[in-house]
Amino acid sequence: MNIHEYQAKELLRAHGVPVPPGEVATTPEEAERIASTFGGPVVVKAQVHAGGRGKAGGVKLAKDAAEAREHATRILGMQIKGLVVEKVLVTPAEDIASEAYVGIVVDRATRSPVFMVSREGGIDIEEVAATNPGAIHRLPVDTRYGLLPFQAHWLATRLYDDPAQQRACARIMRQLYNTFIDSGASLAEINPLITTPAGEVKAIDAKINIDDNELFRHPEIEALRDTSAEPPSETAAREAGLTFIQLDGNIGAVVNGAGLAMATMDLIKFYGGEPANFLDIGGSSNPEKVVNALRIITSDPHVRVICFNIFGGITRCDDVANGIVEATRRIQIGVPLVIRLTGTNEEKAVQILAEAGFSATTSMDEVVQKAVELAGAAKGNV
Amino acid sequence: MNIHEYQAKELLRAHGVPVPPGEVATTPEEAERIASTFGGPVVVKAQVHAGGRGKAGGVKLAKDAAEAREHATRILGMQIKGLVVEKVLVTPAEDIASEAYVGIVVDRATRSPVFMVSREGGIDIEEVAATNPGAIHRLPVDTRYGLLPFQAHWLATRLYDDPAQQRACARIMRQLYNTFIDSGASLAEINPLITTPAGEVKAIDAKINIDDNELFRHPEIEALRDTSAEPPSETAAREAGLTFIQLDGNIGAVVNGAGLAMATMDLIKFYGGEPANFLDIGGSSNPEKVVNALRIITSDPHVRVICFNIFGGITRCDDVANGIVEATRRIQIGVPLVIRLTGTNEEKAVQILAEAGFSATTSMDEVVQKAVELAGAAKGNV
Amino acid sequence: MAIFIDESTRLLVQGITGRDGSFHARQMMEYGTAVVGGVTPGKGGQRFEGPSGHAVPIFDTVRDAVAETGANTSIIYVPPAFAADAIMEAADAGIPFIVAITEGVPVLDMTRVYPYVRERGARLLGPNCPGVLAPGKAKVGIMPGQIAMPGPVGVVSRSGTLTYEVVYQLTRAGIGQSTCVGIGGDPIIGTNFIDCLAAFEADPETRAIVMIGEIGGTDEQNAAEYVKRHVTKPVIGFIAGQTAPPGRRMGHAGAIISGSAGTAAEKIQAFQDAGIRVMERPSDVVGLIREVL
Amino acid sequence: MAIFIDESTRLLVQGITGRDGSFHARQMMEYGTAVVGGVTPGKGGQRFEGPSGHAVPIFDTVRDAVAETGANTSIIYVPPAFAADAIMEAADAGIPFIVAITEGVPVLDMTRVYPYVRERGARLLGPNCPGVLAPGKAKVGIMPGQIAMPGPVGVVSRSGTLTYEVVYQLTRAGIGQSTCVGIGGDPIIGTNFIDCLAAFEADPETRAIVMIGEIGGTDEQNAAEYVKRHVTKPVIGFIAGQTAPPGRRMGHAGAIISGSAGTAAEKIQAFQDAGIRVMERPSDVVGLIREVL
Repeated sequence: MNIHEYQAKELLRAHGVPVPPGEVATTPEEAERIASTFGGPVVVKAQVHAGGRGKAGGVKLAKDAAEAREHATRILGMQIKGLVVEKVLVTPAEDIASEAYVGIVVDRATRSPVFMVSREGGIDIEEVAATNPGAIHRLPVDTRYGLLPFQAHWLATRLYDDPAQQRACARIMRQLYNTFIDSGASLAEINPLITTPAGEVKAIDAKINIDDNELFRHPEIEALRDTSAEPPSETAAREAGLTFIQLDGNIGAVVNGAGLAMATMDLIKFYGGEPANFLDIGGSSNPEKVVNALRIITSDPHVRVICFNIFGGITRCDDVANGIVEATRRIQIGVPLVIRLTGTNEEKAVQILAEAGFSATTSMDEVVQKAVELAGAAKGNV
Repeated sequence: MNIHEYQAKELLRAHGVPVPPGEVATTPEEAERIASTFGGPVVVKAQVHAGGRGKAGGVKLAKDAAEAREHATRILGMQIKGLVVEKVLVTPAEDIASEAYVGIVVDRATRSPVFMVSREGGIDIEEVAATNPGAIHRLPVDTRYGLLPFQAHWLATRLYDDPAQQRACARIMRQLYNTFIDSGASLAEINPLITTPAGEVKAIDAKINIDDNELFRHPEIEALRDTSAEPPSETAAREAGLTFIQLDGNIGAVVNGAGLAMATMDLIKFYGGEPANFLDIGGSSNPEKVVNALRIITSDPHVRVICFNIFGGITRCDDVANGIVEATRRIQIGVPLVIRLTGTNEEKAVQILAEAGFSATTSMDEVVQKAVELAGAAKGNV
Repeated sequence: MAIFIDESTRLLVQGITGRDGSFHARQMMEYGTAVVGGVTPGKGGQRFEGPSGHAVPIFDTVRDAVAETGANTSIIYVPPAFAADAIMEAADAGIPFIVAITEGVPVLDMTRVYPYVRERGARLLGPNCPGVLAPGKAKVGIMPGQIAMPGPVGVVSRSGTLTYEVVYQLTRAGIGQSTCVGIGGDPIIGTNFIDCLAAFEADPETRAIVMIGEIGGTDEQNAAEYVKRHVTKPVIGFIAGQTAPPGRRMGHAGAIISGSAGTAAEKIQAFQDAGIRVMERPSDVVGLIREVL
Repeated sequence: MAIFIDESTRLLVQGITGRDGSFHARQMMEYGTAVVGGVTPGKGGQRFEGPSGHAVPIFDTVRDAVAETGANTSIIYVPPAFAADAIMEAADAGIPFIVAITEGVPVLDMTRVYPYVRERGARLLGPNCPGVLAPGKAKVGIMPGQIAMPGPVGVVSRSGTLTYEVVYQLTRAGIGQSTCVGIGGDPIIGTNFIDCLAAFEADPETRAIVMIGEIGGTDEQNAAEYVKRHVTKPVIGFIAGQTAPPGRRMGHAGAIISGSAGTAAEKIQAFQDAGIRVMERPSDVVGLIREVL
């Protein structure tokens, strides 16, 4: 789960990280009022779940409250990577002496959270990794011990030469680590971590992603979810227990299992089609999930055909068949369905479908080829 | 450091362990007042740092407040293993269906805290170990992981058959473990852990010892120290940075290093004498420590001779010599001193002592033999 | 022979009285796996009724279960909040091979579980995996047994149903499998491709290996490097997610392209560099395996 | 040869700018130990002035120090609150032999430090120990160098000054030592009697072993058992605390008789049962060693 910059900063602040103040505005008037309470120049920052906000014009320096209002007017409602900006963060502008990067991410290879720090902050860490990999220092943390004082100190000495800044930084490393662990994060980033001309060390921008599997432990973090910041189809899918990702094509796909769902997308492409989505109905499916899946896919006007690819294991094919029949009763599908079913209770499923006037195949190649064909034909019709 | 039962219970209570209420009285009147607030029968329990309070008559059941007063009158001021009872705990009497033992102690062999649990509670665990060792279940805890839920559950299933009692017990195991860790304990015991006829699980008596090396982290626990519960000589020694233990003999010993101090006691015994104390002036000694050591030893009227055994390493012999000279100026020693000094700055030390009229040897056997001789002669003189 | 499990497997089912646990315990018993007991705290002393009147004892703790049954393998079906504890309990009780089916285990839990299991010398498969199937010998997991048949091909995969697809293609073509292993798609897993490749290389029954990867991370690249250096048997590979957009998690927590890292293209390249023949479609497996066998 | 240290020891001093650290760093340099650097956070880049104009660099972190100096041993003089961290820092930086002099390290800290060090394949001596002295070769610790001389006797002890006493007796009688090791008297220590006995057994220069124990715990009993099974060289033993009262901690946190366990009598019995000759007085060491050499 993604959370906004202002929410990430709130979590960091609660763990003691020095973060400048800031408030969220949803209207230009509010932005102006907030800016005027801070006095001097402020930064107006779009709050969306997308990188590259700066390049997209979503982050602007305002010399006073009036200018903050102007920037907010422009930024609110703007689209960044397809997401509409609904909120801006207004925060005092800081004098910056140096910018560093600090991040923690779960690393598959070491099976642990890994710190990455670099004196080259304020830019995308991937850019640093590409242009100057030696500038990035990595430190895996064994969560059984936590971030040990000597490790926090070592990280700090990679970033700063001044002992006082090293101490301040080591403290921030521990606070960042605690934030990461306490909120069940999969990624936590401060970029940039600045020093001011007076020598203070502060977090100016922050990003935290939460491991969805941790959310049951953290209702207060689940409550930070901003459904206005994600496509409504993905919200609906999540609430229905489905994994759904919107794509640009015209062939809807309903698959059980993430690997098979990806392979189905790839096969659609292989046969010259374009997938409209990734959709995994998951393991122990029930008919209702299939109904919801179809409801979500049919709400996409680009979809010309829907392709089912079900390999019954835990998922029972007859459940899926019942879901298809039920869905056609309850919703207007409006596009052709092509169905592949094999595995557990395949025969029952074929019978249920046949009774409802659907045919099914047991071959994945066959069903995908047919879907591509139908999508092409439908396109031709438009 | 030892703390009292009522203090141990307070720590357990703060960690959620179900402990019946209780209050401390220093006078019979107070005991009566407390008993009357509880209503029914109460137990009056001597609060001293000594085992075997029950056998010594320090724990009594009172059917009402008047009887509680009578018991308190008898127990307050009583001596248990040489310690005067200054306080009693007054606590409601509980109906007991079963008594179990639960303890955690740091184990040298596994280098970890080890739980010991037994269905045979209410008696000394060493007695169980001697008579029915199979009744004790041991579980080492890796502190990097803490007490894991399955371990707490396993311990609980060793003590109880009823699932509800198992769950209650598993919770208490975790709470006891947390108490142990959070207070920097070296031992934490609940004995007995009872069940009531209604099926509740409760801690009725508790003992916690704190690792002295942890006290710097726990000023709130250091504050629990009851100096009235230890011999004044030991309090004075601790405050002077010395390790001192009062013994029954008449030969005072001042030694640097615990092993050498024990070996000196043993050698006194070997040559037919009786040590009056164990006293380790520690590593980096300064003259003031020696003065304090002599002050403490000479306050014991049984001491007939004082034997110095110093092997200079970090400890500098001249520091010790200066301390001896300084002490003889400031306090009335009143008994002969015999001195062995060797190692770092030995020559300087011999010179300092010679100038003050003392002689010294470099042989441990020699100095101890001389001390035993002088003690015998002194005894003869009495 | 097979890898990880075989006829000598004595299986314990942790969470045997739950919905998934009880269903799959029966499925495994029907397949012929020697399920010797189950564990459900608070239900110790009861019995679990398997198919055809066969019942096994239920224990309160894994330690008790191991002491009574001599179990040497455990499979875990407990809910995500308790899965880490269940895995550690199995390892602590001396179980050398542990399969965690549970989906949704917090990744940070796994950062503690993995070293715990390793310190005790045990092997963990999963979590969030379909388990392992040694056709004709034993099934420890949720793979549909009927789609597999004994034979010379070792199959290892990060995916569940995609594995079934490939196994199904092989079986329909009359090509059997020595063992089918689903390692799971979570970011932190107990057994990875390399562990399985090493086991297949050492298994005399296995004559060719099918490795099914997906986008995200560098496990496939590392596995390719391992194949180049240490695997003498022919390896066929597949990567799912060639058309996946970057930055989006494709179902599996681990299946995500971060920036330019973890793409299908770089994995396919690594496979080809290591001499691994790459399938374009799952159904290509049959032709490629026929070429190498 | 010697055990744990010798002429190839390249020593780092953690806490080199502190009172004890600086004093003993100079003492060790004077003894001839190759002190190659020091570590004091915040003082990286400065230099530490040793005796006779010899200066060594100070580093902020052990990792930096190892990278620059090739140190293979570290000694720790930092205060108790920071000692656990310093030990772990040394182990994490790849130092294979770490000596912790610090007294007063919380025991619960050590329950985490010990597995951390072991996982990294390092050996810890101490904490709360006098270190190790290989007469004529190197000194890593606080033992007074002048009381020892090179020779065939390995000395291992839980005590500090009592060790000096025994070594002093030997040296005065003209009997030299291969290595003198103080393992420390804390309840949890990194290196115990058995580790040292094994090292002495393997060390060709050592021809006899003196083992000095004390009351508390069962380390001496376990060591006696080990001697019986694995040590072919003659062993002489001593136990301090024969007259100690039960239940009182005799200075060392580990030196305490709990109930009837850990008494001098049971340890002496264990020694005798293992064929270890037992000294009645420290000065007996000379006569007993002469008998066996």
